[in-house]
Amino acid sequence: MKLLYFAWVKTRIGLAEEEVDPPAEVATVGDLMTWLAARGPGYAAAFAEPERLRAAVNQDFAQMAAPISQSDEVAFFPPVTGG
Amino acid sequence: MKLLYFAWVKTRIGLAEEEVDPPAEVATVGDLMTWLAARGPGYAAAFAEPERLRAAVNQDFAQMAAPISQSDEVAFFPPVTGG
Amino acid sequence: MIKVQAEDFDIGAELAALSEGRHEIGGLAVFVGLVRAKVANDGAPAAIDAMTLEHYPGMTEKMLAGIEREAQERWPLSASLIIHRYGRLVPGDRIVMTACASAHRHAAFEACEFLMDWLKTKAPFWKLEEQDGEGAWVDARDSDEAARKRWETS
Amino acid sequence: MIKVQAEDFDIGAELAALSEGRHEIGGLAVFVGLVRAKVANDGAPAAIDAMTLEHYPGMTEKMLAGIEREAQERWPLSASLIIHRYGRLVPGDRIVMTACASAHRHAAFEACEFLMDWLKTKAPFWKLEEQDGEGAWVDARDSDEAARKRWETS
Repeated sequence: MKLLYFAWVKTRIGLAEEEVDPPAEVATVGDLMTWLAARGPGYAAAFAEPERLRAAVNQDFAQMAAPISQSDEVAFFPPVTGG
Repeated sequence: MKLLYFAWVKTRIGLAEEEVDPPAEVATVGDLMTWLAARGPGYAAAFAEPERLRAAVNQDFAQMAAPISQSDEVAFFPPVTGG
Repeated sequence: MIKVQAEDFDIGAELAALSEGRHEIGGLAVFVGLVRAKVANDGAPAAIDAMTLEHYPGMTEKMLAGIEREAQERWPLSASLIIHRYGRLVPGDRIVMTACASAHRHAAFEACEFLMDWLKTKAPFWKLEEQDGEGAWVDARDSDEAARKRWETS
Repeated sequence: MIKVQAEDFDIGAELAALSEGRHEIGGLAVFVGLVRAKVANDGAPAAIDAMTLEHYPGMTEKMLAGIEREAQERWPLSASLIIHRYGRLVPGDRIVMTACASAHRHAAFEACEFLMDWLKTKAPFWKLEEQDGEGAWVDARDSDEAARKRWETS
């Protein structure tokens, strides 16, 4: 599974992207956030306030309950501030 | 009194502007239109349908009842179509 | 700022001049009007070869300045611009441009549309369309008057 | 048309290209966003030296194309354009441009504002502001979300 991080999520984790292989019980975007938060202090800081985060699966916005699979591209970022 | 004509008012009258000296009883824009309409067939054609005309006194839109005086600049034209 | 001119204008250069050194300006709402090749007169579209815009020098500037002042009073604008051309124009030519800058995007949009709606019914311009060598004065449209009435305050 | 680019853009040239040879286009509503020197973060204005726009390549184009398609479905547009820059920009620089052409002026204005309101909340861009050598990620504004919600169809 390809993960991408943007803005302060990237800064806190210290990575722009990575490949991960979560266990089978990580079935949703929300599950993935919980699993990632346990990987270290940077991750814990990035995912400390889930309500301040947005996610995309395969480049479409996705809710916490959205299902994910190994071949997906999943991104985490703050609410967008372009324009 | 300086008179200006625009668009088809000008075309019908055959003049873009002229100086006139109407009698004292011509006291309003409406009076002036009636007085002008009697000056010849071109004028009669231009002022035949007063509801299709607009007037300005000293470069501000004016109603039929607006007073006029010798030193005014009065213009007659159709509804505007710019922009 | 008001400009009434026969010459064409450069949209990018006009907007750059409007916001030059004004770094508090976050956005510009702009409208650009072009000469259409076909116009609907009395419902039926007709191809035109050119049009000539006649105007009332003096009153034009007075009305446009008044419309701009009204917009400045009704919305918090940091800059505004109205350019209107006169003379002979062919399809595709630029006729008119309105631009409004505001810290508030929605205010900029509203003020820019207000300028267009008002100048359509208040600025003394008249269009003479040429078609196969014949000239015809364009009739005013009720929809333009209706658009202006939207902005009336009671 | 969608353009996501680091380079600046020429507003006049972009609009000319959009309406080139399209003589049925009578008007263009346009919005241009600029980098402001002062921004209100948590209410207090602060002077910024520069900002860097980060984005999500791939998703950006997908979202902008979707927003443009939505506008095309909701309003009778004959042409539309979204340009959004990324990378480092300084106050006064152009960031974004939306343009909509329609035979109906009000539709062009509405669609152009819709594009801006939607891209503000849907296009994956993030602003990092630089002030005295420090970088700070800009917080999303509730007012932008409220502006987008105006356009929701039930």
